[in-house]
Amino acid sequence: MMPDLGKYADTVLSAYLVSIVLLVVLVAMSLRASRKARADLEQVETRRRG
Amino acid sequence: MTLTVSDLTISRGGIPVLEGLNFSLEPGGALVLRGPNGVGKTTLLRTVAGLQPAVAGTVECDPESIAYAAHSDGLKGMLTVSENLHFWADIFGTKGIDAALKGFDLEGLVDRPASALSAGQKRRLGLARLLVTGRPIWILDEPTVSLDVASVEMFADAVRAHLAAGGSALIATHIDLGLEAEVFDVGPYRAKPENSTDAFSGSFDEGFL
Amino acid sequence: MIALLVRDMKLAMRAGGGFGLGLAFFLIVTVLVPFGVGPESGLLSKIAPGILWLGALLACLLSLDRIFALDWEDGSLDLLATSPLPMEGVVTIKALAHWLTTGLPLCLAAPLFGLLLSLPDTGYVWLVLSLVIGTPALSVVGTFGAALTVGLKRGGLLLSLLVLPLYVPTLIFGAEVARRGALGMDAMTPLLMLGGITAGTIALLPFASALVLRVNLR
Amino acid sequence: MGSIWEYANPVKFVRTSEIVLPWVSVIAMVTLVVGLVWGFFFTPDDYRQGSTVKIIYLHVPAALMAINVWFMMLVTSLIWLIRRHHVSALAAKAAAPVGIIMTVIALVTGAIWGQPMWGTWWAWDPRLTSFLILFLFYLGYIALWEAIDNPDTAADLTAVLCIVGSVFAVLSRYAVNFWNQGLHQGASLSLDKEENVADVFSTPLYICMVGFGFLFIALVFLRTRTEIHKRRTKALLARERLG
Repeated sequence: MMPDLGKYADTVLSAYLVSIVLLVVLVAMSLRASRKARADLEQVETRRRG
Repeated sequence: MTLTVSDLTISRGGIPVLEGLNFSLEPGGALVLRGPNGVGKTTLLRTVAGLQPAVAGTVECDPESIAYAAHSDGLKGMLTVSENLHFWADIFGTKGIDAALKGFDLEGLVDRPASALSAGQKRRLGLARLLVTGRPIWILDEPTVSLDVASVEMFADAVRAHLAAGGSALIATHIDLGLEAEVFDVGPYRAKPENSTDAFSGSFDEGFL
Repeated sequence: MIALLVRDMKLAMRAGGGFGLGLAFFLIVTVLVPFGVGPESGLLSKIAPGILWLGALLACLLSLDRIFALDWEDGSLDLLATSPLPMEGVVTIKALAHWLTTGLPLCLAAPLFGLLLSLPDTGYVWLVLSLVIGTPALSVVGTFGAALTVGLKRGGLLLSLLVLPLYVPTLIFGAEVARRGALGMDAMTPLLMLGGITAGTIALLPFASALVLRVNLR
Repeated sequence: MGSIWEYANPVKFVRTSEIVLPWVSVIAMVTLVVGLVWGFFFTPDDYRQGSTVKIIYLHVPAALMAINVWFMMLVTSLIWLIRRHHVSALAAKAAAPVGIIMTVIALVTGAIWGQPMWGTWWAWDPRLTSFLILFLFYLGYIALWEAIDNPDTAADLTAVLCIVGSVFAVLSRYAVNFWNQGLHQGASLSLDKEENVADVFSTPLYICMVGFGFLFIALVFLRTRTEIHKRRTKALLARERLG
């Protein structure tokens, strides 16, 4: 199934690896920040309403 | 040259501090602002002077008629007293600094660099700058800080002369200057946090509450 | 406006630091290069235009945060904002004062430093010409950066980060004029581009700087 | 539904993003996977570049996004300065990190791809260099947001920086072109962005571009909502101190 990448195999694979890792890190960081911000807000809101 | 403030709301760091302010300053009149420290007197003066946009309400006056004096006097230590005054005279396009020198008893210090002045003398030089601006409306923030009693009296005389000449003054201070001036206490105008509407104009924070 | 310029020049003169700082830095950079690159004059003369331009640019960058910092601390900026002078005027005068105290001395000293780097003879005229036309842009753009970071605590580092990318076009065309001049090639096109950029920044950037300064004065 | 400015107010934007975000994320995920898999597995090698041509499916979309994100930030900065809508300023702040990551991907894949062709990891090719400059602009923009604590001032200053930066970015783009031709005829891999690549390559390429586009939209919705939540928390805390 793996296409024959010939002598450039490591070049192509490293490019894909780096890019995908960067994208995954970006998405993960964004999600983490979103969850944290939502949690902080909930905490402040409940304190304000409570 | 009247200054009228109608229904003014001002904010500091994005949070409203004072709201619903209404007062006006007729030529020849003086208004003393009272209120606890940190209530927003400085912010109010800066907004009236045009250094800061108001959150709501209006300040009607000709911006060219305002002379603002804050805590820091804006003096250059390297320049002598006369050079400092001449500089501001040129900037404001007025002639002669003798009246200012006489008004604040600075004749003796003309050639002394500002850095060699005492705090009181520096303060007097900062206030003398007001005379040099030739602007009718004075907006002063705690002008009598670091002034001894005699200098405070000298300052009060200068203000009286300014008022007699048809000028007006808006002064934030705790010391009784002995001026015939109305007192305007800003305490009750503190921005009440409860009535936060979900309005989305106005300052940054307001948009998020 | 002239009063502001006269005052700033007087301050620079009296403070003494004004003129010397930029020049001393430029000299140090020029002297250090051969230590780093080797004394071999063939190589030096090839890179001399670029190094001299880079030294001038960094010398300009060095003295940027002092443009507004002093007036910010002693409250003069507030008073200037409420004075009849338009902020655009104040900003332009500040840029001019910076250029006169830093940019111009660099242009005058550059040929001298060119000797240190064995700059080819034909290069001197073009070097000075490119610097005279290019450094005003460095001062105007630098003033914009200084206005952006005037209130910030450790604004110096941020100032360099913000301003250096904005210096790229001026550096490229300026160094190109000097390089072609040194090789005796025709350097008119890059010179025109350099002049265009400088004219554009002088005409447009003060409005952005004034807006930013007013925001910072809030 | 109200005009577009209706969405500029924060609470309504948050509500809208709750609805839109799942959809956009799914679309982004699907198109990205399809595009990359198609490009990686089902396209032949290029007769000249061999299999390295497969890097195109990351390099070109990322480079395209790097520029479009800055353009989006320019538009939102203008909206903030003119219409004073808070969401617009926050959207610009939210987009910047996405933009800088796209620029890094474009740079890295560009360098890796160029390596076999030029024999060096980095060549001062005009395009790669202008992306490096764009990277510096992003860095400065993000640093300025972090350096200022009053959000209102920060929004204004970063908006002006974005506008001025855009003009100088364009200037640098042409200066770099001039500078590189001037110095040496680098064997730059003149793969133009809008080249008419053979169809067998272009279909997956367009899918990848769409995928990157939706990924950006999803991330901006998510990150803008995060910024709005942070702003609301900060405002409430400030009010507690004041009250």
